[in-house]
Formats: sequence, structure tokens, C-alpha cells
Amino acid sequence: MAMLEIRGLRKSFGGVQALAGVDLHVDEGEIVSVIGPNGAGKTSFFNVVTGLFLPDRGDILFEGKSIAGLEASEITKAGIARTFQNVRLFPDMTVLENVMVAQHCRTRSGIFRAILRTPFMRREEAEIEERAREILSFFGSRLVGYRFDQPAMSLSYANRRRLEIARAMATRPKLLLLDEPVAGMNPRETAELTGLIRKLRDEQGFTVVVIEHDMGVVRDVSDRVAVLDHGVKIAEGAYEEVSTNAEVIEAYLGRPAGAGR
Amino acid sequence: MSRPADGAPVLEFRGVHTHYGPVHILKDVDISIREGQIVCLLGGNASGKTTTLKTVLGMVVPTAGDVLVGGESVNGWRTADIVKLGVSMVPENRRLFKRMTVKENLEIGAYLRSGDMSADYDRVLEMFPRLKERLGQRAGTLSGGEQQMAAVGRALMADPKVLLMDEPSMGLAPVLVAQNFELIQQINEAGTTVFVVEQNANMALSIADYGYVLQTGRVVLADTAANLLANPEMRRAYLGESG
Amino acid sequence: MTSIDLRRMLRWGWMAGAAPVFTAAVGMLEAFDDRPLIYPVLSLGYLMLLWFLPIAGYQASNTPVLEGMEAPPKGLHNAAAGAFAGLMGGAVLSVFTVLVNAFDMRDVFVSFSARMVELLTWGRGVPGGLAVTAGVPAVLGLAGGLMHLMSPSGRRRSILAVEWVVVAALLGQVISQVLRQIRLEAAADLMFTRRALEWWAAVVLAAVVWVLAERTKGGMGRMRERLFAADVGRRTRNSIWLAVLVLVFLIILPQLLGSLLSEVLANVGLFLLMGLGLNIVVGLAGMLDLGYVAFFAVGAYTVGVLTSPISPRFTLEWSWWAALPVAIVMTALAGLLVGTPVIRMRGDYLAIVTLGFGEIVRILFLSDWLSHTFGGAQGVQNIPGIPLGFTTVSGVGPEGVLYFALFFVIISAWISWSLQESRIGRAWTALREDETVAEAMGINIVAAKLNAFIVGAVLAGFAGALFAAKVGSVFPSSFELLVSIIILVVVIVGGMGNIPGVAVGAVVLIGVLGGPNVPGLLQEFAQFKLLIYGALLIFMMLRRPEGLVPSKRRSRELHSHELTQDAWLQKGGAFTGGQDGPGGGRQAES
Amino acid sequence: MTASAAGAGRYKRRPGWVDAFLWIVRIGALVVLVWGVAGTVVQGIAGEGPTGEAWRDLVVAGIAQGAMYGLIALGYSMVYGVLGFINFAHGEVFMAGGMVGFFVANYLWDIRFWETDFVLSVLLVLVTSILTSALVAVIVERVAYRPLRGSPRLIPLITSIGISFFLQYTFAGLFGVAVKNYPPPPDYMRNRIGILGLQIEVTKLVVIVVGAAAMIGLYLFVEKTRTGRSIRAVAEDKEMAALMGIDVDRTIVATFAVGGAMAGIAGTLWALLFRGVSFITGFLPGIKAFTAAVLGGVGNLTGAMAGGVLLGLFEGVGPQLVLAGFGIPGVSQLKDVVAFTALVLVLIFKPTGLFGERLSAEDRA
Repeated sequence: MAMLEIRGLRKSFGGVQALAGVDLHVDEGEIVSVIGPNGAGKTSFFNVVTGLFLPDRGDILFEGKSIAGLEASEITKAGIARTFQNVRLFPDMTVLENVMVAQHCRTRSGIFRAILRTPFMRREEAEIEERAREILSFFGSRLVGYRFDQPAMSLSYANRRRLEIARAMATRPKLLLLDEPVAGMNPRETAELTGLIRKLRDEQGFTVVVIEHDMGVVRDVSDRVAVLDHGVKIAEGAYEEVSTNAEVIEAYLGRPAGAGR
Repeated sequence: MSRPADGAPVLEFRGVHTHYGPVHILKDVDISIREGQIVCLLGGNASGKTTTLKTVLGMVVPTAGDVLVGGESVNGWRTADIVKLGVSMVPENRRLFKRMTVKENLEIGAYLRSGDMSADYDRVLEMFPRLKERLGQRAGTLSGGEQQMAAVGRALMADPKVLLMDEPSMGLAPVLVAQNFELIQQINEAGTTVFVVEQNANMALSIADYGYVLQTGRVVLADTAANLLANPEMRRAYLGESG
Repeated sequence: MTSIDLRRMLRWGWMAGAAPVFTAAVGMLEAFDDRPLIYPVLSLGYLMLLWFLPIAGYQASNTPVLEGMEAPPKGLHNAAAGAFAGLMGGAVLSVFTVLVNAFDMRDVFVSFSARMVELLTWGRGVPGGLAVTAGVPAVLGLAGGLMHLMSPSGRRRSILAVEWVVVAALLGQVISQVLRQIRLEAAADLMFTRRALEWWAAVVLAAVVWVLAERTKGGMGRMRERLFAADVGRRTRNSIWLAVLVLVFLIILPQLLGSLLSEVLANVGLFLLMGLGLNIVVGLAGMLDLGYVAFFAVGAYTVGVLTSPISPRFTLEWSWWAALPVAIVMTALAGLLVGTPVIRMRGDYLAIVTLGFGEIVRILFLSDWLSHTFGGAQGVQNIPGIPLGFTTVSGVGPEGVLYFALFFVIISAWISWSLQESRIGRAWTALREDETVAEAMGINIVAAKLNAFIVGAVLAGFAGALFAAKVGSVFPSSFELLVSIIILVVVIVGGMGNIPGVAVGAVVLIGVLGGPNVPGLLQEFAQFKLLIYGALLIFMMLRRPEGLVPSKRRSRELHSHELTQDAWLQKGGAFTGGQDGPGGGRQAES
Repeated sequence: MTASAAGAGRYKRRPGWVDAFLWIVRIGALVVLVWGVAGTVVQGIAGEGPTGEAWRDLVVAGIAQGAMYGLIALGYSMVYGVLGFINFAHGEVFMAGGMVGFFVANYLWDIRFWETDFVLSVLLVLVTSILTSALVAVIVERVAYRPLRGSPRLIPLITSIGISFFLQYTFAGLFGVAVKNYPPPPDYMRNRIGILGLQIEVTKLVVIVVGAAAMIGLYLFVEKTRTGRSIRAVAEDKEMAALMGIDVDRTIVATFAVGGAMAGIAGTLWALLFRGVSFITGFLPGIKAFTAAVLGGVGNLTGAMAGGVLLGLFEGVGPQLVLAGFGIPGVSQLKDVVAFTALVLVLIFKPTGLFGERLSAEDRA
């Protein structure tokens, strides 16, 4: 059974069709890339899957259950987490708090426990913090130590992207959606993050969907590539297959990939 | 591919410093762009690239040093007056007026000009025949490629002497990136000086005559594009070699 | 390169003229002249007229030191610039004086009187006194300019000395009251013979502060360091000690102050309670609630209706203690009722709708329709005090109310603090910073917002219940929109999102200036209270939006737009997100 | 409710208890509305309650009042469109116009010009009022809002609350706290003339006509003129507008000036209708106009006008029509309750207001 199955998904904004009937499935343990020209509907696709926007038609099945129409927070709770194209952290919370807050839907202490500071609440707080440190250590030395208590806004651009991934991991998802994770990074950082995306699957066991423009990254990480154009999937398959597809070259690549990027 | 760089300087930075509040952003920056050139400014995030552009346009006022447009110091000028001197910009992410029609967007590009602009209008539409079909449409409904054309067209309507391009490859599909850089060359060949601010060093240097590399607000490298492409330090840090 | 900026000088010169002209024109000079501050040199009226001039003189040549650049040299030009700005101010003031003297405009401007001209010319009449009218501001401006030439520590000492003298003079009544209570009548009489600080006392005080200032320098910092020591166990121990100390101080405080001041402090306590509640809604969860007074009203009316023997409909005559839980439930319910419809609304819509709710509640309490339950304009009267076995706490003995208010304040502060330091508090912060992302990260927006509304409402309910017992009657006119706004000002001026900040805000504003229906220590301000509130609010937003005692996070949020050039900070939540980034106009200097 | 709806129609959020609550409110509101109206109709048939003539008067008064709200609301909407916050102090801008206009009117009365040439006098008052309001609005922008450009959204909103108090008590200090009564208009202003089967008092007719004309003028200004276009461009993207050579500061000043001018017109109309002005005159109408702007969908000029007129009608007719049907005494006391309840209900039904803004394109890319 596919982990995520999308059938005939449609969404339009004021007459513009962002998604015009997309079908896609993602199996457990896969890394799937979604590529396509700007305005092809990739980000809308993420927004609809994560419940920020309601789909007009079609259905989204996650582990066999429909999640279309659920609140975004419920979808996160069900096990889908995401990052944003333009990095949206909580800029004034510290690095640690950014990761702690994302565990909200996995923890339970309510108002009364917080006011009374019950042992349960204190234990849970300690666990939240412990787990946050653990997740941040996944990124090597980048986000640990003194950086724990720095506000997110003081981080370098690349670290913000990393922190956003850490925050998504903290919601304990099964499926991670990464929106242009290497945009704006230099070649070295890009290479590092490419390795990290693989590790997310291999070591952490997440299933991953990536939107990306950097064809090098797409080639290196994807098990499968889906190409969107004008809200429709125009091709799907292994990287080699897709990158030589005439329609993809015309709509997206401009010339066969590998002919000098 | 490089053209003779013998024109007069159209845009110059002489020892420019800028601050945001107390924070020092640009530190003693010297840049010189001659007529007819394509010059690129390379640098990573937060290196001060955007501030450089804002300084040209008077949105950030230098705390020391001079910015000269066509040989005239524009320190403390209002943006509108600098635009009037013939500086025009295509911003990152295009930033069209989405609620206005394509036609209105083009017209507003010529906001400061008076008299007959139909020649420029025709020239833009000739360059981008696709826009002709879309004139009455709201700019927000255009596809990515068309938006790019409209943004460049809007900037050209001001009949600029120097065109500033902010990150023309940022977050774009490969096909659009290639298109964009071809467009820059085309505009340049038609006689407009172009100043490109880019992260994608490979792409930018392949079309530029001269390049500057900005790091935490300082110009650390400045050379002809060919030399920069050959510079080993450059290759390691910005061109992704032996990563 | 000269560091004199002519445009800057002119601008501050204009302001140096505008400020005193404004003060005189709205009638402050005349109204406050009756209140001597330092005998015989200064009255409150002249303080209001002239306080701005040294500041303008200082600012006229003050240029910010920029990172990586040389600091502009200081010199006599700074003094000259100050004198210039002061003189310009004086000139503007003189022209104003001449005009007021020449034309009779009393039909239009009520305070343009002969008395005003007399005060403006220091009693010397129009042609004769004009030299003084212009000269005094010039001298003050010069004094401000000269401050550039002092060493930083000298400047600090002088400013502190002046501040202490002014505060001592303003609060003369309180100080002499306290002195009397601790049996130092002689000192009190000597220092404050004529309702004002004697000039020699002012000089002595200034000298003492000047000497001591350097000794205590860094003392606060060290104390703070010790309090927030890295070692957690030590930190907790220290804060417990501090809390005990503060508590002991607060317990003996009413004994020191006497009943009049206790009354003032009890009001401070009431507003502090409400401030803490609103702080949760606005400061922590980032929802601008302009109808907060509604919850206060619900708490007060519930207690009133249940306990009063002449309550219009029910005559249950419950004890205050029995009514309190009902009041809490009712306010929580009110929080739920107001909170639910506004949950999905945007910031500004939420503001107007909550404002609407506040008005609806007040008008309903006032209406003939419900007057057989709530008494209409007469309200509910004869509300008994709080029975405590050995005594009854009511407005007659403000000390008791003060203790009670303290008790509730401590409970509320604990609730605020413990929620802030929990997953609920983190969810509120996330919500405030970026609602969309918070939701995408699994935070249930509905629950988080309602939590904030309900907790905030309950805290106001406490205040309402206490208010009913204190005043002994509740009228609709106690619950006007103004109250909501004043509480908001308390929270903002003190420091949004910060409990000590709210406390400072309540003490400074309600305690000193006074609340909407209650006088503060400076009763002279009554007539101009709201003018000053407005000016303070504007000033704080322009210069120090994080408040007097800022929370660390808040100051980051509020200044982030100045420090970053990244677009990603410019989007998002109500308090974090600007509109379009720092574009538009050119960068403002300083 | 179930997933089987897939492919059939548009998705709705699966309802939670909040939705349930809101539905109860909606249905409850409808029931109250219908029940109340029915009660009133029954009373009417029984010959109690207001006569047909009285009803028509209520409607006309409501529209006149609404035209004024609409004019003030335009200022809120324009500033919101350009700067993205609600200028709470706009009510005081309106008051300023009415207040200063009074002194001109009073002078004209003293020199007996008011009686001899009423129309010209009112025009003079109108010009004064427009100039004053525009000036106050522009000064406020320059002193308080310009330094806050680009700061977090609620900061200018809170500042504007401060300005509101500051202006109120400045005017109280300058001109005194007493209510100032405009000189009486000539008798013919109180005559009624028949239009469209309604007998309308001349004053109210003037108010409605002037209000409508001002609104149309503003609409044409924004849509057709060069300044109007720069206002629209600045509203969309200030930085890009500056890059096009538009002087953003000057455009924003123009926006405040025009919004202030509308409030100034409203100030004179207020004087014609009610005659009395004092330093707190601006507060409640300001809040009502703010409500009207939100009702119509802030940032939308047509919405502001429609919201104003609707709010005036709700207030004018609502208490009699709905509440009186329940036999509630003293319904006119409750007109503000009706107005604010209408606001809450409209926003529950349509959270972006009646003519709400288009969906932002932010996440579309």
C-alpha cells in the first residue's frame, strides 16, 4: 500500500488552475522529487497536501485514510511534516525552542498541569528538551552547543534551512515534504544537504518528497521523479527516464540535462 | 564573447560604506561599470548584494563614500530622481503588480517619462510577442516565464541606461534560467549596460565582461570574467569544484 | 568633515519650539503653575514647559556612532548646536507669546489668557520679558549641548541627579508621608515646607546622587547576573530569596504608606491583575483584544448580583467566597463566547470585534431591558465586603484590599509564568510569530487561542470580583472602552510579554498618573491624564516598542526589522511581520 | 463529512466543535431575526409600533447616518490599503474638521453672513473642514506613522490608539471641553421634499447627495488619475513602486490627505445633521466607521461605502425592526448593540467582510 496516494487533485485560485488533476503515489521509504517550471503548481501541491489550502476536488489518502479536509495541525499529527520554500522559522524563538514547539502535537500537558507543575508535566518538559537536542545533533556540530539558545533569526541562511528540517523532524512525521531545500545555498552546502536528505531516509526512516530546481540534487537523491507543468503531471519515472523525456525538456529543462548545467 | 570595455563609467561605487542602524553592511566597496558592459556581482547569502542594489537606488544612503550614476554623485537623492537618470531594476522574484493588468504594468514602468512612448512599447512587445496576447490580463495570472518577460519589459519601458538584475536565476526552472541569461545578452547587445547580481557564479560569469565577488560586505575579488573563471580560489568557493 | 548637520539642528530647533508652545496652548502651563516643585525656582507648569529643551539641545548635534566608522569628534560645536536649537525654540515661543498678547483669541482658544502671557514672560510683560522667554530656552539648549562635552560617567551622573530631584519633587507628598510614618516628621517638615522640595534639599539630593551614582554603577548588573546565574539550583534559590524579600516589603508597605496611598496601590493591584490577564492574550498569544474590560465587568457584576442584599432581581446574599467560583466560571464562559467567533479572524478584525463585544456587554448592563437584573444606570449597590472571619475586607479599609489584591496578583503572576514556561506558552509564541507555520507544525490554533482567551478572561474575573467588593457597587460607567485601552497601555508601556514589565507599567501609570476613574499620586494630572497617556503610547511605540522592562524575546521581535535585511523576517505573524520590508522611504537616520 | 465526497464537490473543512458553535450562532441569529421581525409585523398589524411614515423616516435617517460612516470609513480603507494597518485615530481627524469648521460657522453667524447666504457659508465651512482634516491627517502621518514604516503590523495600530487620545485631549485643551453648537440652519433645510415616494428632509437629502458625490469622486480619483494609479501601485508593493519612480512618501501623504478630506466632508455633514461638536465627537463615529470598513472588507473602497450605508441602516432600522418585536423596552438604547452584533455576524458568515479582499497570491507560486 502506498503511504501517500493522491487522486485527481484539483485546486484553483480565482480562475487560475494551480492543480488540474494530479495523481501521485509515494511508497514507504521512497525519496520522490517533484520538479517543474515556476507556477507549475508544486508549492500549491504541498500546501494542499498539508492542509493549508483545501483541495477543490480529488482525494488525498495517507496510509489508506483520507486526509483531505482536515486541519493542517491534524494532518501534521497524522504524520506529514514540511518545510517552506522561503524558510519560515519562528525567528525570535531560540533554535532549541523552534524544535521544542514542533513536538506540541506529540505531547499532552494542559493548562492545569502546567499551572500545578505536576511531575508528569515536568518529566514531559525534560523529554521534549532532550529530544530536541537529539534531533539537532543530527546536523553534526552545526546547530548544537551555544547555538541552542540563539534566536533563529541570527542563524546563517544555510543553518536556517537545516533548522527548518530539524523542526519538521520534531513533529515525528512518517512523511517529510521538503520545498526547495537547497535554494540559495552554495555548491558545498548543496552537496552536504544532498547527503543529509539521503540520511533522512536511510538512517531516520522518513519517506521524503522534495521539490527542487537543482537537477544535480534531483539526480543524486531521487528514487523517482514526477514532473508537473500547468498543474498536470507530464512525466514520472526514474531520473534518467524523465530527464530525456522530450516534453520535460521542452517545458522545464530547456536542453537535455547534463549538457552543462 | 567579451566586448571592448572602453565606454565611460555609467555606475560607480567609490569607497561606499552603509549601515542598517548601527550594523555595518557594505565596507569600503569600489565598483565601476562602463557603458556597454555586463558586470556581475557575485556573493552568497547576506554578503551585501541586495544592499548594494538598494544603495544604487537610494533606498539605502551610504554613510561614507559616493555612488555615481553617469558621473554624478547621487548620495541622498530620492529614488525617483535616480530612476530618472536611467537606472532601472528587474527585482528578484519579478514582483509584478499582480492586481494590475500587463498593460498597466508596462505603462507604470514608464511612470516618470513624458511624451510619446509608443516606440518603446512596440520594442518591448516585439521582444516579447507572448505579452501581446496577454495585455489585458491581470499580471498575477501569468505563468512564470511570462511574468519574467513582463518584469523585464516593465524595466525596459523606462528606457534605462543601466539595467540592474537582482538574482535572475533564483528559484527558477533551468529552462527559465537559460532564457533569462540569453535575454540579458540580447538586451545588452541592444545597447543597455547591465549589472547582474547573482549567486549562480557559473551562469553569470559565462555572459559577463567583468565580475566582483562580495563577501560579508567587502569586495574580495574583482577581475575580468575570464580571469575569475580561471581563478582557483574562485573555482573552489563558488563554482562547486571538488565539493 | 564637520559633524554639524544643519538639517538636524533645524529639526530639533523646531521641535524645541513646538513642545513648549503646545504645552502652553493646551493649558498645561497655567493649570500646573499652582503646583510648586522646587521652592522657589520651579513649578510643575514650568517643568512641563521646559523639560524638552535640554533634550532638544542634546539631540541637535547627537549623531549615532556607526560600527566600523570613526566616532564624530566632540567639541564646542556641539554646545553651539544645542544653544542654536534652544534659541530657535525660544524664538518660536516668543513669537507665540507676542501673538497671544496682541490678539484676543479667547473665544477660540480657551487658554490664551493674559495670565498665560504673564507666565510665558516670567511676569515681565510683553516687550520686557521676551528676552527671558527666548533666553531661558537658549540656556537650556546650551546645557543640553554641553552634555556632549562631559565624560560618559559625568553625563550619566548629571542625568541621574536631575531625574532623582524631579522624581523626589513630584512625589513629595508620598515621601513626606512615608517619613512621617517612620517618625521622621522633622525631616519631612524641613524638606517639604511649602508643598515643594526646598531648593537646598534639591541641591543636597542632587549632590548625594551624583556621588553615589558611580559607586552603585554596575550594581544592578551584578545583582542581575547573580539572579540569573548559570547554575540552575543557585538561580532558583536566589529567586526564591528575592521573592520572599519582595513579599515582606509588600506586606509592610501599607503600614508605611497610610490609607490614601494604600488606596492608590490597591488600584494599581487591580489594574495589574487585569494587565497580567491581557498580557496573556496580547503579549503572549499576540491577539489585540480591545474589549477586555467586558470580562472585568462580568466578574464584577456576577459578584454584585449574587452578594448584594438589594440586587435588583435575586437577593441571594451569598458570601463573596461563594460568589467567586461562580464569577470565575462566568468569565471563563464569557472568554469562550467571545473567543470562539474571533478565532479565525485576522489581527485587525479581531481588534474591532472584541471592541464591539466590550461595548455590547456594557450597553446591555446599562439597558432598560436588563435593568431588572443589573440595575441599569444605577447598577448594583450595597455589595458587602469580603468576610474573613475576624474582619471584613472592603473599600473602607484599603490596606485589606491591598493585601487581597497582592494575593491575587501573586496567583496570577504564577499562572502567567508557569503557562509561559510550558508547551502552551511555546505554542502561543509560535502562534504569534507565524500562525500558518504554527498550524503546519501541529499546533491546534483553535485550542491555543481559546486557552489564551479563557485564562486572560479568568484573571480579569478575579479583578472584577475584587473590584465589586472594594467599591461596594458596580455601575456600567466603570466598564467603558477606555478601561480596556488603559489596560492595554499599561501592558505596552511596561513591556509586552513580560510579567515584571506589566507590574512596572501598572505602578508607573496607574500609581502615578492614575487610572480611568481612579486618581494616582499626581492628582494634578487628572485633567491631562489621557493626553499624557496618548503621548506616552506614541512615544513608546516610536522609540521603545518593547516597553520599559522588555522581555528579551519581545525586543528582538520588535527590532528585527531594523537589523536584518532578509525578506523572510518580513512576513508572518501579527507582531513579527511587517508589510513590505524596509522599502518605501529611504532609511531614516539615527 | 466523509471522504466519499471525494471528486464530487468542493471540499469543506471537516467541521469541529467551533464550526458547530458558529452554526448555532448563525442559526440562532436567523431565528432571532425572523422572530423579531415577525413580532414587529404582528404589532404593526395590531396598530402598535411606528407608522409607515415613521419607518420611512428611520430608513432615510439610517442612510444619511450611513453616508457619513461611509465617508469616514473611506479614510480607514485607503490607509489600510496603502499601509496595511487601521488608523484608529481617523475618527479624531473627522472631529478636527467639524470642530474647526464650527469656528468659521460661528464667525459667519456673528457677521450675519450665515443667514444671508447660507449656501456659501456652508461651502466655506466645508472647505475649512476639509483642509483641517486633511492637514491633521497629514501631520499625524508625518510625525507618527512615517517612522514606523515597515515595523510589525500591530505597532502602528497601537500607536494610532495613542494618537486618538492625544488628539482628543489636545483639542479639549485648545478649544475647551464644552459642546459647541453650530448656528441653526435656515428653516427651509427642515422642509420635506418628495423623492421616489419618500418625504425626505432637505438636510438629510443634502447629506446623502453630498456623501454619494464624494464617494464617486474618490472612486474616479483612485481609478483614473495618475496619483490614483500611484496609490494603487504603492498599495501593492511599495518597494517596486519606488523603483518605478513613484515617490512613495508623497503618495502616502496624498492618501492620508484624501482620506482626511473625506473625513472633513463628513465633519460638515455631521454639523448639518446634529449641530453639536465636542472633542469626543469623533470617537464613536470613528469606531462605527472602522466597523463599517471591516464590515465591507477593509482595503476595499466600494466595500467601505456599502459597509457604511449598511451599518447606518442596521442601526437606524434594526432596533425597531428586530428588537421591538420581542417587546424589549427602550430599544433605541441598543442601537450600538445592533451595530456591533451585525458586525460579528457578518464576520462569522464571511470572515473577510462583505466585499473581502481577494485571496493573497503569497503561496501560489
